[in-house]
Amino acid sequence: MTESIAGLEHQFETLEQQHEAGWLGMWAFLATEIMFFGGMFTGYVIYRWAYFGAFAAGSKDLEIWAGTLNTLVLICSSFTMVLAVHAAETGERRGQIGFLLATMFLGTVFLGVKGYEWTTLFRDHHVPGIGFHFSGPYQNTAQIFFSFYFALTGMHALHMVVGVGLLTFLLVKAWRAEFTPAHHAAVDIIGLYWHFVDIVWIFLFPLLYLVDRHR
Amino acid sequence: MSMVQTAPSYLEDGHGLASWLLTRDHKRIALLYLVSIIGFFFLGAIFAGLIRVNLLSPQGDLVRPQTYNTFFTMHGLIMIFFFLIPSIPAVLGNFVLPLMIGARDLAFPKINLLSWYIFIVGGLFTISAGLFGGVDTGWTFYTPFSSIYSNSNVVLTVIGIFIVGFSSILTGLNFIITTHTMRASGMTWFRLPLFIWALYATSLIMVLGTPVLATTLVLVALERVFHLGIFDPSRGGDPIYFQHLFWFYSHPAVYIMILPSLGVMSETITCFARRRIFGYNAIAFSSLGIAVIGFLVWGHHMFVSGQSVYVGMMFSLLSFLVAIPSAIKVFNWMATLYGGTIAFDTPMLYSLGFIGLFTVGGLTGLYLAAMGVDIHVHDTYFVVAHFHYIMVGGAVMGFMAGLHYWWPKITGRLYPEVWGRLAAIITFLGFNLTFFPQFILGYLGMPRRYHMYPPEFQALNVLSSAGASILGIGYLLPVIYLLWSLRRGQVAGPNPWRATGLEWQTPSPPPTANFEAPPVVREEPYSYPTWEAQID
Amino acid sequence: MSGVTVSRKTYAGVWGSLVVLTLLTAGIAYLDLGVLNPVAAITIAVIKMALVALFFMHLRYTRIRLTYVFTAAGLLWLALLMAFTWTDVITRHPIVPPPPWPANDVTSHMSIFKAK
Amino acid sequence: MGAVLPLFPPVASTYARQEDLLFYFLVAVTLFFVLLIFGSIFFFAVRYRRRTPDERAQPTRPNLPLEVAWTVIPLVIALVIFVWGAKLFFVAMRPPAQAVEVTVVGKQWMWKIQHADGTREINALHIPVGTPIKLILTSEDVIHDFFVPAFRIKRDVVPGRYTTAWFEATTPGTYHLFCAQYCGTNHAAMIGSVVVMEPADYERWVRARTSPVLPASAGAVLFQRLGCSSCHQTNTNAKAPALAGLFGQQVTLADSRQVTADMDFLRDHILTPGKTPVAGYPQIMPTYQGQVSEEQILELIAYVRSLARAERSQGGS
Repeated sequence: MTESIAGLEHQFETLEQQHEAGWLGMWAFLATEIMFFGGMFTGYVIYRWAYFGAFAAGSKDLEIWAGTLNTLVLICSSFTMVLAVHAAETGERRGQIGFLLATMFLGTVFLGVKGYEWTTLFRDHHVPGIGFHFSGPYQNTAQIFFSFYFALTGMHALHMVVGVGLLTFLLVKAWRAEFTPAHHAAVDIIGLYWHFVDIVWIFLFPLLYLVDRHR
Repeated sequence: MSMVQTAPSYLEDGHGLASWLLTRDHKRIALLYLVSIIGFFFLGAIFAGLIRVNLLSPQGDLVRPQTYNTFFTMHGLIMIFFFLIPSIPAVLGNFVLPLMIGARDLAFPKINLLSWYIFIVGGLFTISAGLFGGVDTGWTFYTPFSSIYSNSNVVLTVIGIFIVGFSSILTGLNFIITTHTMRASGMTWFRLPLFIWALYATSLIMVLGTPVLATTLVLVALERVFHLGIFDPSRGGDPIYFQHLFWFYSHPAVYIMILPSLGVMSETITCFARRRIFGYNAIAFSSLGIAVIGFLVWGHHMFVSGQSVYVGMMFSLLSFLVAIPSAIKVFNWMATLYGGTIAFDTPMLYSLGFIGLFTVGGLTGLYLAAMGVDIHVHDTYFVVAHFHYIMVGGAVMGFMAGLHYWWPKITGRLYPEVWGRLAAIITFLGFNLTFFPQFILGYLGMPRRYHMYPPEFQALNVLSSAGASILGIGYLLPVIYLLWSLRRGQVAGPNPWRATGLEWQTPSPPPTANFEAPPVVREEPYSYPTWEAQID
Repeated sequence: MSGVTVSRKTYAGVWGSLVVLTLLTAGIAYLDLGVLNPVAAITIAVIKMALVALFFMHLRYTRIRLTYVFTAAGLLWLALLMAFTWTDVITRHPIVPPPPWPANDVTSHMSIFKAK
Repeated sequence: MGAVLPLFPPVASTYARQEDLLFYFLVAVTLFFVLLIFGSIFFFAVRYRRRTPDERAQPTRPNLPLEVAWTVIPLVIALVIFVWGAKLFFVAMRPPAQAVEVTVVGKQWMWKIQHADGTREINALHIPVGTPIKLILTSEDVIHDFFVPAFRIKRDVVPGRYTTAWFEATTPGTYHLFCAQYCGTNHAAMIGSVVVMEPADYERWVRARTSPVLPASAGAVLFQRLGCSSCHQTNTNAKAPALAGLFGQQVTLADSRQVTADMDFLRDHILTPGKTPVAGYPQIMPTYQGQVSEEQILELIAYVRSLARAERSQGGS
């Protein structure tokens, strides 16, 4: 009897129950993600308090245009993502494919800009480690800032890469026209993940790029 | 009894390796976990044995210091991350949670299987770190020792623990969502067995605490490889920040280990006293209370670490508060025993032993929460004795109680009762002989993680090692008779203990779909018959 | 899982606000507001988070109340981790101020216990 | 020492006596509850054992007063222990003003101890009975922990900062000194002894020492040799703050915070000058990380402290 409903897995009674479980599962997972980044945010807060001058100096050394551009790129990608979800809700296959592709493209642009920034920092010897060099009064404390910069942006970029992978999975399914207005939980749920990664960046931007800019 | 089984039991539903390794049935995954954690348990126990042999003499004659350090590190890592944390949740919880709430499976069966594979991969990493030179940081990975000074295989180990953390997160997530969305009709929250409440509270900790451990370990590995300097004082870092992050997970992790055992107690005590639980609400909410307040006490590991004394005071106060829900549980079980009809089957003997040892372990926790006394006993064998009373006397006894309790359900067979009782008694006695002397050693001032010690501590150490060998017998016996029972044991029938609860209303072993028809719940949990009902 | 299909116009409005807020936060960073600089930056970030969560993530439209509980739990636990660690760091100073000067040589050293 | 089966550690400091009192109280509480629980288990096990397979139990009735009682009574006991323990902790954390300072530097795997008069010891600490001793602890490498069971004191020795502990020995004798924080391969060998002596014996021990150099004098020499004196001058147009009278004062930082110029402050400014720049001076000081040992930092700090002392005794008299 239960097998007759398309797309219903054996452990659930109804599709609604199945969707609810998937939705809640993703939100619970996002709660764990908050804590995953939270450990590093905590460190950021206490070190920024202790080494404010170094954080300001390090922050001014980052390219603000790159940070702002990336923020805008991610916001646009969230917008295209939500439009892809919308297309799934209304069952427009071409819309799904188009917006998923746009989201993936914007995600890749983000990673490209990030890669450019990292290369610049590497060239300037601002990568923590033996070769670290920073001129000016904060030569021996600025490394802490860059440690957090690389740990946080690195972890975030890793999440972006995973996100692009998940979008590819969605794209294949959209291509095969597997999403119907009644059954498109995967788009919904992966969309949540993508927006979460966006939110993390929304916080990283002011924390990393905008420390004491006015001075 | 002629059993007309319409569906084959989960054990017979498919044979061959692939039917096990690719299964999505929570019951089979539970058995995969059972076999793996038993393996890890005896691996950890071998290290424990080597530690105890080494400590027979004050000079620590058995092995060199460095080897001893890798022994206690591996003992701690394996026992905590690969045995205690998955023990009750991933084995017993996995098996009985869907049965208890009347569901066909967990909400995410594929993720459930995935978490077992993650567990195994994490285990392989950690074991390979042990093989390729070992790791000598202690399970606590304190920086800057782990991040700079240790010459052992820290990164590989850290990766292993990082990976296994995700197994724990996914299991917790699965349990939470399953409990929320998959309860049978009529199974309201206050009709849930208390074991489910305990598992829910445990999952809460797994989901919200484990990611912080993951972050911490990533930072340690990065620090070691790239010299980030976040925990390194010579680069401006703060080692205490590591301790905060580490204990934010690792203190609640203690509750991951003990809460499920407390849940098992509520099942076994009611079943073998055959009496409805006293104070259902108090026990249910004390589980949640422990999980929540348990997150706010981590600083009591850091009273002498150089953390602020004011924060220390706050942590001390909260630590005393978290003792209260544990006390409430014990009193409620005593009140349940009062006026019951108590039978002394093996699970009950383990449970009564549990209550005793947990009481001692809990009360000695007060010494450690009291800041003035903690100064003296911190990082001594007093602490070692205390947490073994909680984790071995508590969590492992609880696991044994649960395993024996649900064994007939899992396998459909009964084990030989006499041997079971004997093992329970041997375990209890051996345990006390092993760990009670360590309280005295600790107050005398013997620090932990010493491979040699002043000669006046020898007598107590010898006593402890003697106890460990008895304890070893107590753990080996069940392996023998439980394996024996698989083929030769008496057929159990659906409900050998005449217990309440949905898991006993389906055949043993249950069919793959758990129930022949979706169950409907119409009464409170633990509705055992009483005098009154007889008069009516 | 919303059960409600939100109009594209709403999404576009949210997107526009997010862009404006991004430019705003970058601009404000160049004004000297003293302690208000980080406050403004975090406030704007929180508003942006709320917009994304409420509209793009459908938090505003969902029927499943539990979603709020899960989100709140994640944020609350993060707050606890930060608050307790932070409290330690800012109150770590010794409970007695350093003495004017130590008993720094043998004579003062000996005089103490001779006085006993 | 030497007993075959000791059950209780020696009590050899004022703090040990106070701490043992709370310990005895805790033992009493433990015994009470252990007897209560074990006693009830045995009693119930006998009284309510199942006599026939079909025997039925008494109905479970709610009993709110009972539940409140076993919540409130343990809570009160717990709070009493909390307050008592916290008060003790503050005793242990608050050294008396007249305490004699001893500096301790831990390294893998030895204790390097220096007395206030400059005498150095390794893995041993000789002290007179009845004198409060304040330990200033730091580490060269990993976290260690200075633990003397007979005194019931223990304090982590953290690299990069100073922690303190204090005690007043009450009984002459030789006591164990352990490292209690795991610190690597020979952690168990990082032990030593604390020798508590009668005043007369101690005086004899002091006299037998070759006249050591005072830490402050050694610091003054270093101050010249490292070139500190070229910037930290007393005249008004110096490039760096004058250090006389600095120690223990409130200092305003560049970000307008106020901090006390204590040992950690001085240490940070020698090793990581850019961490908390001081208001009114350009941040030009180079780091001395790697150029000075932990002991030398302590000597430099002793020198700066002695300047404060000279300043104050001038102003005071």
